[in-house]
Amino acid sequence: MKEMSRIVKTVTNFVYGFIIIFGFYIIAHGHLTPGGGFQGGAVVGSAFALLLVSYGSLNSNKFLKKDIFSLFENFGLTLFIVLGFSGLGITFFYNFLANSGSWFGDAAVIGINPGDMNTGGVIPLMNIAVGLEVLSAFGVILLTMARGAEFTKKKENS
Amino acid sequence: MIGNLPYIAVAIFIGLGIYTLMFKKNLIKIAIGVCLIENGVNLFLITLGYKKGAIAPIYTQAPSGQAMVLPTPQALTLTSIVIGIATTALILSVAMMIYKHYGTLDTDQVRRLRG
Amino acid sequence: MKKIIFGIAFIIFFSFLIVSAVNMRTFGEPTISEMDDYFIENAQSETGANNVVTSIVFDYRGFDTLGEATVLFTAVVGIVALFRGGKK
Amino acid sequence: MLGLLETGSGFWSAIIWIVLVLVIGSIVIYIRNKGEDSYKKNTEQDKPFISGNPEESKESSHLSANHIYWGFTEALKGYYNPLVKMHTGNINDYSSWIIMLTVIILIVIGVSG
Amino acid sequence: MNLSNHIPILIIAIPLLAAFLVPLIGRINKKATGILTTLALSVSLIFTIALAVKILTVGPQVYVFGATSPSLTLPSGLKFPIRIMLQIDAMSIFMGLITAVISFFGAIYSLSFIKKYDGVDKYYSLLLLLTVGMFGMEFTGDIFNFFVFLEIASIASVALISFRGVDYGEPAEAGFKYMMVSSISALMVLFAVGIFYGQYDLLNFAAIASMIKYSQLDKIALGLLIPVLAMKAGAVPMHMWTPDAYSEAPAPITMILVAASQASLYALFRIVFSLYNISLNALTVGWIIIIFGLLSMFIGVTMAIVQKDIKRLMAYHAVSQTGYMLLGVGVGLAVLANPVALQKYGITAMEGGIFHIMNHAMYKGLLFLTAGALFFRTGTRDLNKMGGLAHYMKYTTIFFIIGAAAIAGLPPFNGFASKLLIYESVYRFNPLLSIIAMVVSILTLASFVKVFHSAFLGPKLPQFKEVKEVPRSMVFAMAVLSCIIIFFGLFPDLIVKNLVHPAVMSLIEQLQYTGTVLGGM
Repeated sequence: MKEMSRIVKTVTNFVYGFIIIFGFYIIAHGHLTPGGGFQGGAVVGSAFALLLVSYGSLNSNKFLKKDIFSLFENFGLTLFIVLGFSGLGITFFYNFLANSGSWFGDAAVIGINPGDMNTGGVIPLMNIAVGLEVLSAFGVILLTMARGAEFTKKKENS
Repeated sequence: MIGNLPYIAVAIFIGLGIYTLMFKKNLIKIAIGVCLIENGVNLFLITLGYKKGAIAPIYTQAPSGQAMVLPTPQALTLTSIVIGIATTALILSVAMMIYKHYGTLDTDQVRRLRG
Repeated sequence: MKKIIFGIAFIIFFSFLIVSAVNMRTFGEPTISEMDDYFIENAQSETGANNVVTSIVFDYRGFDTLGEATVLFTAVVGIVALFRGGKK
Repeated sequence: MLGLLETGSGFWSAIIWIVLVLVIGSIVIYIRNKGEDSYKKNTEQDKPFISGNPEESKESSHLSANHIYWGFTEALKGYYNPLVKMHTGNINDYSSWIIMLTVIILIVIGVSG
Repeated sequence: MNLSNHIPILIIAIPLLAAFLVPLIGRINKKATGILTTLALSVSLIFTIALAVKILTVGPQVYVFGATSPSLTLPSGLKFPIRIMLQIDAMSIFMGLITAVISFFGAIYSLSFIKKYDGVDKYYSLLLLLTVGMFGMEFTGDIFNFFVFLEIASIASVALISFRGVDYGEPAEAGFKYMMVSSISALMVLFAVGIFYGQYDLLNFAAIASMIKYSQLDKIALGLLIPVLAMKAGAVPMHMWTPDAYSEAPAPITMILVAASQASLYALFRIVFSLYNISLNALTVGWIIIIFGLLSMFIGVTMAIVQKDIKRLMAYHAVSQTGYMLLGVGVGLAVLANPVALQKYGITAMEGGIFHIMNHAMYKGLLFLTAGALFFRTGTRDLNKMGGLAHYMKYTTIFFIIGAAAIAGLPPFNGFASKLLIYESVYRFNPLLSIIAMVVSILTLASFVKVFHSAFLGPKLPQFKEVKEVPRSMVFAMAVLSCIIIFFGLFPDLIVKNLVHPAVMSLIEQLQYTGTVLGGM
């Protein structure tokens, strides 16, 4: 992919930080508002897509590193499954933090309430793990396919 | 009949997807057909969960006294959407690989394996 | 010839789809919703999350979500494996 | 007994089968060893006889897979030609067949009730 | 923490954790990935055997995710389960054993086989994920969870089939075709899930089974589920993906793919027997499955005879052998509503069909491994170019003979035992079916004679001077599979009595299946 015009790049520079922050907001508030790990991860991933499209696949390789993404992906997944495993004293995927008083362990007010970040047990942690996994998975997929597209284009021209 | 219009939209979605799979000759179009079926099925799931006049099943600052839509289909749809993304990404990558080696995306030519 | 047969098959398949769409229960009026009512009533007290959908995704059906994350991981590994350097 | 499989109308035991094979095989070998008197090793009798033609070299005498069962496939041409033609390798056909079968099964299930 | 309660999930979770860790380990040391994979699969194999012993002595097991106790299916007096659960009875664990054994030996075989490719860590990660998908499909008691694992298994297999797609076009083509086929089937399964959910508001197999009414919509769901699952199992006339995918995948993966398609077959049987059972018209559906079986047997074997590619030929045989399983179980289904006939020959037919699943996984796995060994040393799969390889690869030749004899149903190998059960019981149902099955068996032998002659027999060919026996880990995997085949052949009654009969009974008795979850009703 070639890089796009200066207008696009400037707007991208301006916007992508907000998109990423919005994505992380969705991830972090998954247990209170609509959204969650997947949705937020997809939003962050779209910021990467924007960067990739506006700067072109060759230039964006300088600041989007596939290795780091895949490291984060593995880390997120491992965190997720470890959270599942840590409920194993009772059952796999047991929500051992909910209503326990420790991290995210406050009991929710039953019924309609304004929302409290410190509830949900393992759910916010899992949201973060999954969010991390999804955003880096999107990053890896985008970068790999963009590089693959360069390959096929070279083939086409030769 | 008219009340079931969303289900008929689902049927049309799936039907169009199947039509694409059966009669379109381009691998990318076939991938689009799979996406169509998938969207139809997702729409079907989400349609099943709808309740007239109900709100989203979230308690944070919800308007009081209203019924909530069924939450399970939303969870299922979320799962199946992500699975769909994964499938589509893989299909497109394999199609790119085929293009790299065959130089074409026509199903009539992408058939070295036959007989 | 083959195309005609397949075309007829497609039309019949499509009509089956329409039949099942018409036979489905009325839109917007779920007849049985025991399981979902349970979720709506008890999700908050059992998991402590305000968002019922999230509590289903990560608690009641957490294993599905693990599977789904695995699918995404599988696809990523598959794509990276597909576009690897190769022997040349 | 170990190894005795009831099949509903009889039984099967691999061990009995092996014992029988050994017994019958030893009888056959015994009869074979009595042998033909006129046979002598390392004479003309050992050499292959191909209608008087000279023997081909070993490398070229290997029968490759293409030629095996040539007669079988030739005789069943009427069956094989359409069958092989059916396996087009075209993706559209793959999905068409599944829709076709779904339709047939739906009709059969629907009609039979 | 009592470990023995958690065995069902550990079987799935340990390979899954290993799959996530393999790419991380692969950054440090490529060689360690193979060892980690083998280790994880061996742990999973040991746990599967332990679970099998427990199930066959104690009874079916359930494992509820996230509940306060692993066996708490119905919390606080509900009439329906709300959480995902694993539900493992004799049939599931029978399939689980196959999966565990096959994937373990596949991994061992890969240790040498995959060395010449790059991207080894990804290969092992995908192999583990494929295994996880199969285990999940076999153990799960939740219909949506089944869909998720179906997708894991199919995406992992697509990635593995097109693993050589960087360098050659054909694997990518095969991968695309398989992806298409499995997407359609997965989406149809999801559609059926939606139909069930819309009617009963349930997602648990057992709970749906206790409610099912065989209404118009249930019929449509059944009509969608049967062909797509039969397609994933490779039944004619939806078998065309089988030779493509099997022939282009690396050999150990082909072996695991055989087990994966059998997991779909298991799902088909599970849906027909446990979900619907006698609420459906058993005779009609039984005959549908029998006709699938007949077509698969006959067309599969006749197409195999004319093949020139060794792995394509074996893939067509896989189609043909699937026909035997469908035939045996189909006869059992057709007489399901008739208790006299069921006792007289139905159960025996099903025993034959189910026993054949295990036998087929073993000998077809062995045959694909020998084909892979030939490819590993000669670099070709074309039978026309092979010849005289018995001079160079003695062990492989012996293993091939064992596998070929087993698949052709020659006594005293295991294929004969299961085929005999099928012949004798199906003969009482309908003699014609039995005769066709025998003819197919003869044709199978004929085509393996062809392979044996053109690949192994004949004079030493000059182009294969460099060929020698395959490395030790490959020989080990093939040798153990051959030993299993011989053992099954010599003592079929042990397997049938202890593993296959409970599996058949757990399929037939629907009340037992639903009772495990919903309590004695």
